[in-house]
Amino acid sequence: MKLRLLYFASLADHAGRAEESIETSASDPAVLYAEVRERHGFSLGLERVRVAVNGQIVPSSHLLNDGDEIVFLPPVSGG
Amino acid sequence: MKLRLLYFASLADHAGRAEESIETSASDPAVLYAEVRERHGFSLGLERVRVAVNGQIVPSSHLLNDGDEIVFLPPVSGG
Amino acid sequence: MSRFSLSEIAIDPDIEKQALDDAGAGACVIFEGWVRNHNDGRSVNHLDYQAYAPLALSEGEAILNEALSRFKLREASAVHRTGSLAIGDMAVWVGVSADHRDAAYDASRWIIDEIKLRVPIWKNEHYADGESGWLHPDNTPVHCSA
Amino acid sequence: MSRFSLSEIAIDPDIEKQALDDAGAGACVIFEGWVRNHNDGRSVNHLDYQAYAPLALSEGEAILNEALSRFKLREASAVHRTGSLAIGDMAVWVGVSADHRDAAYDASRWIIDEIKLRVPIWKNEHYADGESGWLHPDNTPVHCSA
Repeated sequence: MKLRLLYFASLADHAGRAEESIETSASDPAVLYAEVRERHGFSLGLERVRVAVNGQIVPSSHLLNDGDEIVFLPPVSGG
Repeated sequence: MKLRLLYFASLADHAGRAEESIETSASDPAVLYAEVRERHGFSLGLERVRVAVNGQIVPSSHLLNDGDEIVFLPPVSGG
Repeated sequence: MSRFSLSEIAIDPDIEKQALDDAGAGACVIFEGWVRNHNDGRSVNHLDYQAYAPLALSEGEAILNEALSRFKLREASAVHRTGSLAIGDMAVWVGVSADHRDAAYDASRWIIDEIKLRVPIWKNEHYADGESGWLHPDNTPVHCSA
Repeated sequence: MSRFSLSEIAIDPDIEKQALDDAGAGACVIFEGWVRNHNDGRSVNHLDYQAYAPLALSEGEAILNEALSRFKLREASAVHRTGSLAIGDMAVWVGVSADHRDAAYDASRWIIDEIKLRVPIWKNEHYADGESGWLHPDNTPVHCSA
């Protein structure tokens, strides 16, 4: 299936891009993160990121569907 | 000696005036307060008022001098 | 420069805030006291603040200087209205700036508490039923007549 | 009406404060986060805030609505900057109004803490030495490369 990923902050720096579309068989965000982490060399472990799918925070075991927009959120630093 | 008294809030209402000059032999604010309390019918006891002499908070045993400006401060309610 | 002032006219928070500017400050906490339309279950129309000005100014100044030594602040400033105020009017403005928000919140709260406790200012509430009365610090009425 | 917003341009605190008006409110507490010229011992030139906007807006809104149910408030409102900010610029504005100051202080502090914890916004500091870096929530740098 095809997914759209958005990257922010340090993950965007590491990926060298703010977004990408990928073809993957990853069934959930945990598997997907392992895949993109290896490709882009992210140093943050899965336990440090939150996952948003289509604008909602979800558990890393959330079932992914074709066309989903996924964001791995590094620790925030607003305020 | 001659003293000048300023009254605020409920004490001004009771005294029917904002200030007065009086001739007194009261040696300290405690004695003076008893004197004006009786004259004006103040309900507040000495333990409820603070005393200022010439713009400074002082103990009720402070020695009074001719020409002093005395204020008995009812509990405040600013803010 | 004095940090505490009394004002007979409407407080302008934008002007007051300029006293807090500091390039090292990351947090600013502002407290404003507004005239409420109710107190202690009664409907309030407007109110008057009366101050013993010389002592109010020196007590206010002492509170702000003590805050600057007690808390890790950059700046602290406050102004209190006197005279007649309508519902919604600002009665008091307290502003602090600090490197971090912990100190800013703690100092802001401490300053307004001390102002309410120590500064010789009295509030006279005028109620919708036509009565009026001076208030104690806990906002209960002074029952000074028998 | 939304209570939380993001702004790409300078925050105007006078406009934001209008959302807090309520004749029953006696206390207003405002928190402003300003860009400091230093962090963690380093000299800062300017910084950028990046937000994941759709989620930032819904998280911010959820925080303010939760504050209104947790604390006895009249109103609550907040806005966070995005984009490039200079020293002294306002990064975040949080305002609450309440009948009494206890609730106003408690809610204000709770809201800014939750914003810093939950809202997907990231700060990139540019230092005087030419380096830059994304920050963790505790303002320590992210060492993401080996």
